Amino acid sequence: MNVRVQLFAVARQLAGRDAIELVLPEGATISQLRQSLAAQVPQLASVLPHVMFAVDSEYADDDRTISPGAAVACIPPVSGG
Amino acid sequence: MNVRVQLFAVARQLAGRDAIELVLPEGATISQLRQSLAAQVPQLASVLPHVMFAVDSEYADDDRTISPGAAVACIPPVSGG
Amino acid sequence: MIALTERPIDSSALLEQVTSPLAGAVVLFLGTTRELTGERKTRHLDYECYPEMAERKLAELEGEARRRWNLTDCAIVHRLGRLEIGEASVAVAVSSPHRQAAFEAGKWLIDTLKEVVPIWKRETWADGTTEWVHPGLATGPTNPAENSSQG
Amino acid sequence: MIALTERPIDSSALLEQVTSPLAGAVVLFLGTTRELTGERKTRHLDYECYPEMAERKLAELEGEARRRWNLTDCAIVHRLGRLEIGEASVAVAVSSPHRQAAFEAGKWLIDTLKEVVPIWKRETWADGTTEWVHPGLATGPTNPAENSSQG
Repeated sequence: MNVRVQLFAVARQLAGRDAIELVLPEGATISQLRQSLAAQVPQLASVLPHVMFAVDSEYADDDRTISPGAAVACIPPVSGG
Repeated sequence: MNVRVQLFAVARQLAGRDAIELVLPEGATISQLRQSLAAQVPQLASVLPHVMFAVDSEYADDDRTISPGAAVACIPPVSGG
Repeated sequence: MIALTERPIDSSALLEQVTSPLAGAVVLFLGTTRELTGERKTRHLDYECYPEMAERKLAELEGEARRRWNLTDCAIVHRLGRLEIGEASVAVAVSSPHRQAAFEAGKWLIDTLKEVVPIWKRETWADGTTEWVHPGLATGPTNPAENSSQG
Repeated sequence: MIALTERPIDSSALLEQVTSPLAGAVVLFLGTTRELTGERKTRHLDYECYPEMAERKLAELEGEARRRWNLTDCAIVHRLGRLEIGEASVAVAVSSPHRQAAFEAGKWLIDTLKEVVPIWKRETWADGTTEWVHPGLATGPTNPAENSSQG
Protein backbone atom coordinates (compact mmCIF):
# COMPACT_ATOMS: atom_id res chain seq x y z
CA MET A 1 0.00 0.00 0.00
CA ASN A 2 1.04 3.63 -0.54
CA VAL A 3 1.56 5.63 2.62
CA ARG A 4 2.14 9.39 2.62
CA VAL A 5 4.08 10.64 5.65
CA GLN A 6 3.82 14.34 6.45
CA LEU A 7 7.00 15.97 7.74
CA PHE A 8 7.36 18.97 10.05
CA ALA A 9 10.03 21.23 11.47
CA VAL A 10 13.55 19.72 11.45
CA ALA A 11 12.32 16.58 9.66
CA ARG A 12 10.94 18.69 6.82
CA GLN A 13 14.13 20.73 6.77
CA LEU A 14 16.42 17.66 6.65
CA ALA A 15 14.35 15.86 3.99
CA GLY A 16 13.91 19.05 1.96
CA ARG A 17 10.21 18.28 1.42
CA ASP A 18 6.81 18.39 3.17
CA ALA A 19 5.95 14.72 2.75
CA ILE A 20 7.37 11.36 1.66
CA GLU A 21 5.50 8.67 -0.26
CA LEU A 22 6.37 5.14 0.85
CA VAL A 23 5.28 1.73 -0.39
CA LEU A 24 4.68 -0.60 2.58
CA PRO A 25 3.18 -4.10 2.85
CA GLU A 26 -0.48 -4.27 3.93
CA GLY A 27 -0.67 -4.37 7.73
CA ALA A 28 2.71 -2.64 8.16
CA THR A 29 3.40 -1.15 11.58
CA ILE A 30 4.87 2.19 12.62
CA SER A 31 8.08 0.32 13.38
CA GLN A 32 8.31 -0.91 9.77
CA LEU A 33 7.51 2.58 8.52
CA ARG A 34 10.33 3.97 10.65
CA GLN A 35 12.81 1.51 9.08
CA SER A 36 11.56 2.14 5.56
CA LEU A 37 11.82 5.90 6.06
CA ALA A 38 15.41 5.64 7.35
CA ALA A 39 16.38 3.52 4.33
CA GLN A 40 14.75 5.75 1.73
CA VAL A 41 15.63 9.14 3.24
CA PRO A 42 19.08 8.76 4.84
CA GLN A 43 19.09 12.45 5.91
CA LEU A 44 16.37 11.53 8.43
CA ALA A 45 18.29 8.60 9.98
CA SER A 46 19.78 10.66 12.82
CA VAL A 47 16.47 12.07 14.03
CA LEU A 48 14.14 9.10 13.43
CA PRO A 49 14.97 7.37 16.75
CA HIS A 50 13.77 10.53 18.52
CA VAL A 51 10.51 11.27 16.71
CA MET A 52 6.94 10.13 17.34
CA PHE A 53 4.45 9.23 14.64
CA ALA A 54 0.79 10.10 14.44
CA VAL A 55 -1.93 8.14 12.65
CA ASP A 56 -5.12 10.06 11.92
CA SER A 57 -4.03 12.83 14.34
CA GLU A 58 -3.34 10.52 17.30
CA TYR A 59 0.07 9.50 18.62
CA ALA A 60 0.78 5.91 17.53
CA ASP A 61 3.04 3.33 19.20
CA ASP A 62 5.62 1.38 17.19
CA ASP A 63 3.41 -1.73 17.06
CA ARG A 64 0.39 0.15 15.71
CA THR A 65 -0.62 -1.15 12.26
CA ILE A 66 -1.31 1.40 9.54
CA SER A 67 -4.62 1.15 7.68
CA PRO A 68 -4.65 1.93 3.97
CA GLY A 69 -5.50 5.62 3.49
CA ALA A 70 -4.54 6.62 7.04
CA ALA A 71 -3.05 10.09 7.57
CA VAL A 72 0.48 9.50 8.86
CA ALA A 73 2.75 12.22 10.24
CA CYS A 74 6.26 12.36 11.64
CA ILE A 75 6.22 14.39 14.90
CA PRO A 76 9.64 15.59 16.11
CA PRO A 77 9.79 16.62 19.81
CA VAL A 78 7.31 19.50 20.12
CA SER A 79 8.27 23.03 21.20
CA GLY A 80 5.04 25.01 21.26
CA GLY A 81 3.96 27.19 24.13
CA MET B 1 -1.49 58.12 78.12
CA ASN B 2 -4.16 58.71 75.49
CA VAL B 3 -4.45 56.03 72.82
CA ARG B 4 -6.62 56.39 69.75
CA VAL B 5 -7.77 53.08 68.27
CA GLN B 6 -8.96 53.10 64.66
CA LEU B 7 -11.90 50.82 63.89
CA PHE B 8 -12.76 49.13 60.61
CA ALA B 9 -15.53 47.06 59.05
CA VAL B 10 -17.74 45.23 61.58
CA ALA B 11 -15.91 46.83 64.53
CA ARG B 12 -16.67 50.31 63.18
CA GLN B 13 -20.25 49.25 62.50
CA LEU B 14 -20.78 47.82 66.01
CA ALA B 15 -19.16 50.80 67.77
CA GLY B 16 -20.92 53.31 65.53
CA ARG B 17 -17.71 55.33 65.11
CA ASP B 18 -14.37 55.33 63.27
CA ALA B 19 -12.13 55.47 66.32
CA ILE B 20 -12.14 55.20 70.12
CA GLU B 21 -10.04 57.31 72.49
CA LEU B 22 -8.78 55.34 75.51
CA VAL B 23 -6.76 56.35 78.55
CA LEU B 24 -4.20 53.64 79.36
CA PRO B 25 -1.29 53.48 81.80
CA GLU B 26 2.18 54.15 80.34
CA GLY B 27 3.66 50.89 79.06
CA ALA B 28 0.24 49.29 78.57
CA THR B 29 0.14 46.21 76.33
CA ILE B 30 -2.22 45.20 73.56
CA SER B 31 -3.76 42.77 76.04
CA GLN B 32 -4.62 45.62 78.42
CA LEU B 33 -5.95 47.67 75.51
CA ARG B 34 -8.19 44.75 74.53
CA GLN B 35 -9.65 44.60 78.09
CA SER B 36 -10.09 48.36 78.31
CA LEU B 37 -11.84 48.44 74.94
CA ALA B 38 -14.25 45.65 75.95
CA ALA B 39 -15.09 47.51 79.14
CA GLN B 40 -15.64 50.90 77.53
CA VAL B 41 -17.40 49.75 74.36
CA PRO B 42 -19.54 46.73 75.33
CA GLN B 43 -20.87 46.40 71.75
CA LEU B 44 -17.36 45.25 70.76
CA ALA B 45 -17.09 42.55 73.45
CA SER B 46 -18.31 39.73 71.19
CA VAL B 47 -15.81 40.39 68.40
CA LEU B 48 -12.75 41.46 70.40
CA PRO B 49 -11.52 37.90 71.07
CA HIS B 50 -11.37 37.41 67.28
CA VAL B 51 -9.64 40.59 66.14
CA MET B 52 -5.96 41.45 65.71
CA PHE B 53 -4.40 44.79 66.57
CA ALA B 54 -1.84 46.76 64.61
CA VAL B 55 0.68 49.22 66.03
CA ASP B 56 2.19 51.60 63.50
CA SER B 57 0.84 49.47 60.63
CA GLU B 58 2.34 46.18 61.88
CA TYR B 59 0.44 43.31 63.47
CA ALA B 60 1.11 43.33 67.23
CA ASP B 61 0.99 40.42 69.70
CA ASP B 62 -0.94 40.70 72.96
CA ASP B 63 2.25 41.30 74.97
CA ARG B 64 3.44 44.14 72.77
CA THR B 65 3.70 47.43 74.71
CA ILE B 66 2.19 50.54 73.19
CA SER B 67 4.41 53.64 72.91
CA PRO B 68 2.83 57.04 73.47
CA GLY B 69 1.70 58.46 70.14
CA ALA B 70 1.65 55.07 68.38
CA ALA B 71 -0.99 54.51 65.68
CA VAL B 72 -3.20 51.68 66.94
CA ALA B 73 -5.84 49.92 64.86
CA CYS B 74 -8.31 47.13 65.47
CA ILE B 75 -8.12 44.62 62.57
CA PRO B 76 -11.07 42.23 62.27
CA PRO B 77 -10.42 39.08 60.16
CA VAL B 78 -9.59 40.39 56.68
CA SER B 79 -11.61 39.60 53.56
CA GLY B 80 -9.84 41.35 50.69
CA GLY B 81 -8.95 39.69 47.43
CA MET C 1 4.17 48.11 41.72
CA ILE C 2 1.31 48.12 44.16
CA ALA C 3 -1.85 50.23 44.13
CA LEU C 4 -5.16 50.74 45.88
CA THR C 5 -7.74 52.30 43.59
CA GLU C 6 -11.38 53.37 43.53
CA ARG C 7 -11.43 52.98 39.74
CA PRO C 8 -11.96 49.81 37.66
CA ILE C 9 -8.78 47.74 37.36
CA ASP C 10 -7.21 48.03 33.90
CA SER C 11 -5.90 44.49 33.39
CA SER C 12 -4.55 45.24 29.90
CA ALA C 13 -2.38 48.02 31.29
CA LEU C 14 -1.10 45.64 33.99
CA LEU C 15 -0.25 42.96 31.43
CA GLU C 16 1.57 45.51 29.31
CA GLN C 17 3.45 46.75 32.35
CA VAL C 18 4.84 43.35 33.37
CA THR C 19 5.52 42.03 29.86
CA SER C 20 9.22 42.27 29.06
CA PRO C 21 11.79 40.96 26.57
CA LEU C 22 13.44 39.34 29.61
CA ALA C 23 10.32 37.40 30.61
CA GLY C 24 9.04 34.23 28.95
CA ALA C 25 5.96 33.88 31.15
CA VAL C 26 3.25 36.18 32.44
CA VAL C 27 0.62 35.07 34.95
CA LEU C 28 -2.35 37.30 35.72
CA PHE C 29 -4.82 36.51 38.48
CA LEU C 30 -8.11 38.41 38.69
CA GLY C 31 -10.49 38.05 41.60
CA THR C 32 -13.96 38.86 40.33
CA THR C 33 -17.27 39.54 42.07
CA ARG C 34 -19.42 36.42 42.04
CA GLU C 35 -23.18 36.63 41.87
CA LEU C 36 -23.85 33.53 43.96
CA THR C 37 -22.48 32.37 47.32
CA GLY C 38 -24.08 28.96 47.70
CA GLU C 39 -27.71 29.87 46.95
CA ARG C 40 -27.51 33.50 48.10
CA LYS C 41 -27.47 36.21 45.51
CA THR C 42 -25.17 39.23 45.81
CA ARG C 43 -26.36 42.66 44.61
CA HIS C 44 -22.96 44.34 44.96
CA LEU C 45 -19.87 44.50 47.17
CA ASP C 46 -18.11 47.35 48.97
CA TYR C 47 -14.43 47.15 49.89
CA GLU C 48 -12.71 49.28 52.51
CA CYS C 49 -9.16 49.18 53.83
CA TYR C 50 -6.80 50.57 56.43
CA PRO C 51 -4.86 52.58 53.84
CA GLU C 52 -1.42 53.08 55.46
CA MET C 53 -1.17 49.45 56.56
CA ALA C 54 -2.69 47.96 53.40
CA GLU C 55 -0.12 49.79 51.27
CA ARG C 56 2.68 48.72 53.55
CA LYS C 57 1.59 45.07 53.54
CA LEU C 58 1.15 45.01 49.76
CA ALA C 59 4.65 46.46 49.32
CA GLU C 60 6.01 43.81 51.71
CA LEU C 61 4.31 41.07 49.68
CA GLU C 62 5.81 42.38 46.46
CA GLY C 63 9.28 42.53 48.04
CA GLU C 64 8.98 39.03 49.51
CA ALA C 65 7.81 37.56 46.18
CA ARG C 66 10.73 39.19 44.36
CA ARG C 67 13.13 37.69 46.93
CA ARG C 68 11.63 34.20 46.75
CA TRP C 69 11.25 33.91 42.98
CA ASN C 70 13.13 35.15 39.95
CA LEU C 71 10.56 37.70 38.83
CA THR C 72 11.02 40.16 36.01
CA ASP C 73 8.15 42.32 37.23
CA CYS C 74 5.28 42.21 39.71
CA ALA C 75 2.15 44.33 40.06
CA ILE C 76 -0.63 44.05 42.65
CA VAL C 77 -3.75 46.24 42.49
CA HIS C 78 -6.74 46.13 44.84
CA ARG C 79 -9.99 47.92 44.12
CA LEU C 80 -11.88 49.81 46.84
CA GLY C 81 -15.43 51.14 47.11
CA ARG C 82 -18.52 49.80 45.35
CA LEU C 83 -18.13 46.86 42.93
CA GLU C 84 -20.81 45.45 40.69
CA ILE C 85 -21.10 41.74 39.81
CA GLY C 86 -18.34 40.52 37.47
CA GLU C 87 -15.93 43.37 38.24
CA ALA C 88 -12.37 42.62 39.36
CA SER C 89 -11.65 43.38 43.02
CA VAL C 90 -7.99 42.40 42.81
CA ALA C 91 -5.34 41.81 40.16
CA VAL C 92 -1.94 40.15 40.59
CA ALA C 93 0.35 40.21 37.54
CA VAL C 94 3.81 38.66 37.55
CA SER C 95 6.36 37.99 34.85
CA SER C 96 9.38 35.73 34.99
CA PRO C 97 11.86 34.05 32.65
CA HIS C 98 10.13 30.75 33.57
CA ARG C 99 6.50 29.82 34.02
CA GLN C 100 6.89 27.73 37.18
CA ALA C 101 8.10 30.81 39.10
CA ALA C 102 5.33 32.97 37.63
CA PHE C 103 2.60 30.52 38.68
CA GLU C 104 4.04 29.94 42.15
CA ALA C 105 4.56 33.64 42.85
CA GLY C 106 1.09 34.57 41.55
CA LYS C 107 -0.57 31.96 43.72
CA TRP C 108 1.47 32.83 46.81
CA LEU C 109 0.73 36.55 46.37
CA ILE C 110 -3.06 36.17 46.20
CA ASP C 111 -3.13 33.52 48.96
CA THR C 112 -1.04 35.71 51.28
CA LEU C 113 -2.84 38.93 50.36
CA LYS C 114 -6.10 37.31 51.43
CA GLU C 115 -4.58 36.41 54.81
CA VAL C 116 -2.68 39.52 55.85
CA VAL C 117 -3.67 42.69 53.99
CA PRO C 118 -6.19 44.79 55.99
CA ILE C 119 -8.97 45.02 53.43
CA TRP C 120 -12.58 44.08 54.11
CA LYS C 121 -15.60 43.45 51.98
CA ARG C 122 -19.23 44.03 52.76
CA GLU C 123 -21.83 41.98 50.94
CA THR C 124 -25.08 43.61 49.94
CA TRP C 125 -27.43 40.70 49.29
CA ALA C 126 -30.24 40.77 46.74
CA ASP C 127 -32.77 41.42 49.55
CA GLY C 128 -30.93 44.62 50.56
CA THR C 129 -29.39 43.34 53.81
CA THR C 130 -25.67 43.89 54.25
CA GLU C 131 -22.99 41.88 55.98
CA TRP C 132 -19.31 42.48 56.66
CA VAL C 133 -17.32 39.40 55.69
CA HIS C 134 -14.91 38.30 58.42
CA PRO C 135 -13.73 34.70 58.02
CA GLY C 136 -14.11 32.84 61.32
CA LEU C 137 -16.39 35.51 62.76
CA ALA C 138 -20.18 35.14 62.53
CA THR C 139 -21.40 38.69 62.04
CA GLY C 140 -24.90 38.13 60.67
CA PRO C 141 -26.80 40.42 58.34
CA THR C 142 -27.80 43.99 59.12
CA ASN C 143 -31.02 45.33 57.70
CA PRO C 144 -30.89 48.33 55.37
CA ALA C 145 -32.30 50.86 57.90
CA GLU C 146 -29.67 50.10 60.57
CA ASN C 147 -26.96 50.06 58.02
CA SER C 148 -27.67 53.42 56.44
CA SER C 149 -26.47 55.16 59.60
CA GLN C 150 -22.83 54.33 58.90
CA GLY C 151 -20.66 54.99 55.86
CA MET D 1 -12.64 27.66 23.16
CA ILE D 2 -9.44 26.80 21.31
CA ALA D 3 -7.81 28.63 18.42
CA LEU D 4 -4.70 28.68 16.26
CA THR D 5 -4.07 32.11 14.79
CA GLU D 6 -1.57 34.01 12.65
CA ARG D 7 -2.65 37.29 14.28
CA PRO D 8 -1.49 38.80 17.60
CA ILE D 9 -3.28 37.28 20.57
CA ASP D 10 -5.88 39.64 22.05
CA SER D 11 -5.53 38.91 25.76
CA SER D 12 -8.18 41.47 26.77
CA ALA D 13 -10.74 39.74 24.59
CA LEU D 14 -9.80 36.39 26.18
CA LEU D 15 -10.16 37.80 29.70
CA GLU D 16 -13.53 39.26 28.80
CA GLN D 17 -14.60 35.96 27.31
CA VAL D 18 -13.86 33.87 30.41
CA THR D 19 -15.04 36.41 33.00
CA SER D 20 -18.47 35.47 34.33
CA PRO D 21 -20.84 36.28 37.21
CA LEU D 22 -20.43 32.59 38.15
CA ALA D 23 -16.63 32.81 38.45
CA GLY D 24 -14.70 34.33 41.35
CA ALA D 25 -11.27 33.73 39.86
CA VAL D 26 -9.63 34.21 36.48
CA VAL D 27 -6.11 33.01 35.69
CA LEU D 28 -4.42 34.05 32.47
CA PHE D 29 -1.08 32.63 31.36
CA LEU D 30 0.84 34.26 28.51
CA GLY D 31 3.97 32.71 27.03
CA THR D 32 6.01 35.55 25.57
CA THR D 33 9.03 35.63 23.28
CA ARG D 34 12.20 36.12 25.29
CA GLU D 35 15.15 38.01 23.88
CA LEU D 36 17.81 35.96 25.66
CA THR D 37 18.36 32.21 25.99
CA GLY D 38 21.36 32.05 28.29
CA GLU D 39 23.66 34.51 26.53
CA ARG D 40 22.25 34.00 23.03
CA LYS D 41 20.11 36.72 21.55
CA THR D 42 16.97 35.90 19.57
CA ARG D 43 16.00 38.05 16.58
CA HIS D 44 12.56 36.49 16.14
CA LEU D 45 10.69 33.18 16.29
CA ASP D 46 8.57 31.27 13.78
CA TYR D 47 5.94 28.78 14.88
CA GLU D 48 4.47 26.05 12.71
CA CYS D 49 2.03 23.28 13.54
CA TYR D 50 0.35 20.16 12.22
CA PRO D 51 -3.04 21.87 12.01
CA GLU D 52 -5.55 19.00 12.19
CA MET D 53 -3.75 17.30 15.06
CA ALA D 54 -2.91 20.51 16.96
CA GLU D 55 -6.59 21.52 16.95
CA ARG D 56 -7.64 18.06 18.04
CA LYS D 57 -5.09 17.96 20.89
CA LEU D 58 -6.01 21.47 22.08
CA ALA D 59 -9.68 20.50 22.15
CA GLU D 60 -8.80 17.34 24.11
CA LEU D 61 -6.86 19.44 26.63
CA GLU D 62 -9.78 21.80 27.10
CA GLY D 63 -12.15 18.87 27.60
CA GLU D 64 -9.84 17.14 30.06
CA ALA D 65 -9.33 20.34 32.10
CA ARG D 66 -13.10 20.87 32.28
CA ARG D 67 -13.54 17.29 33.52
CA ARG D 68 -10.77 17.55 36.14
CA TRP D 69 -11.60 20.98 37.56
CA ASN D 70 -14.76 22.99 38.14
CA LEU D 71 -14.19 25.56 35.42
CA THR D 72 -16.63 28.23 34.39
CA ASP D 73 -14.82 28.82 31.11
CA CYS D 74 -11.57 27.93 29.39
CA ALA D 75 -9.82 29.39 26.35
CA ILE D 76 -6.53 28.34 24.76
CA VAL D 77 -5.00 30.24 21.84
CA HIS D 78 -1.68 29.54 20.11
CA ARG D 79 -0.06 31.94 17.70
CA LEU D 80 1.58 30.73 14.47
CA GLY D 81 4.01 32.33 12.00
CA ARG D 82 6.56 35.04 12.73
CA LEU D 83 6.73 36.49 16.27
CA GLU D 84 8.82 39.43 17.37
CA ILE D 85 10.42 39.72 20.83
CA GLY D 86 7.90 40.32 23.62
CA GLU D 87 4.89 39.02 21.68
CA ALA D 88 2.69 36.30 23.16
CA SER D 89 2.99 32.89 21.48
CA VAL D 90 0.34 31.25 23.66
CA ALA D 91 -2.47 32.29 25.98
CA VAL D 92 -4.39 30.09 28.44
CA ALA D 93 -7.33 31.73 30.21
CA VAL D 94 -9.48 29.89 32.74
CA SER D 95 -12.20 30.99 35.12
CA SER D 96 -13.62 29.12 38.08
CA PRO D 97 -15.69 29.77 41.19
CA HIS D 98 -12.47 29.21 43.18
CA ARG D 99 -8.89 30.29 42.60
CA GLN D 100 -7.21 26.98 43.48
CA ALA D 101 -8.95 25.29 40.54
CA ALA D 102 -8.14 28.19 38.21
CA PHE D 103 -4.41 28.09 39.07
CA GLU D 104 -4.16 24.30 38.88
CA ALA D 105 -6.03 24.07 35.58
CA GLY D 106 -4.05 26.95 34.04
CA LYS D 107 -0.75 25.37 35.01
CA TRP D 108 -1.77 21.89 33.88
CA LEU D 109 -2.99 23.22 30.52
CA ILE D 110 0.23 25.02 29.62
CA ASP D 111 2.44 22.19 30.97
CA THR D 112 0.53 19.58 28.97
CA LEU D 113 0.23 21.75 25.85
CA LYS D 114 4.03 22.01 25.80
CA GLU D 115 4.33 18.21 25.94
CA VAL D 116 1.73 16.95 23.51
CA VAL D 117 0.48 19.55 21.02
CA PRO D 118 2.30 19.30 17.65
CA ILE D 119 3.61 22.85 17.39
CA TRP D 120 7.25 23.71 16.76
CA LYS D 121 9.29 26.87 17.01
CA ARG D 122 12.29 27.92 15.01
CA GLU D 123 14.74 30.36 16.55
CA THR D 124 16.34 32.97 14.36
CA TRP D 125 19.36 34.13 16.33
CA ALA D 126 20.78 37.64 16.19
CA ASP D 127 23.52 36.42 13.79
CA GLY D 128 20.90 35.25 11.28
CA THR D 129 21.35 31.50 11.81
CA THR D 130 18.19 29.51 12.41
CA GLU D 131 17.46 26.45 14.50
CA TRP D 132 14.40 24.28 15.01
CA VAL D 133 13.80 23.72 18.71
CA HIS D 134 13.26 20.05 19.55
CA PRO D 135 13.76 19.26 23.24
CA GLY D 136 16.06 16.25 23.62
CA LEU D 137 17.22 16.46 20.02
CA ALA D 138 20.42 18.33 19.14
CA THR D 139 19.67 19.91 15.77
CA GLY D 140 22.34 22.60 15.53
CA PRO D 141 22.10 25.88 13.70
CA THR D 142 21.60 26.24 9.97
CA ASN D 143 23.19 29.16 8.16
CA PRO D 144 20.95 31.62 6.33
CA ALA D 145 21.89 30.46 2.83
CA GLU D 146 20.98 26.81 3.49
CA ASN D 147 17.89 27.83 5.27
CA SER D 148 16.44 30.04 2.57
CA SER D 149 15.83 26.97 0.40
CA GLN D 150 12.97 25.81 2.62
CA GLY D 151 9.81 27.61 3.74
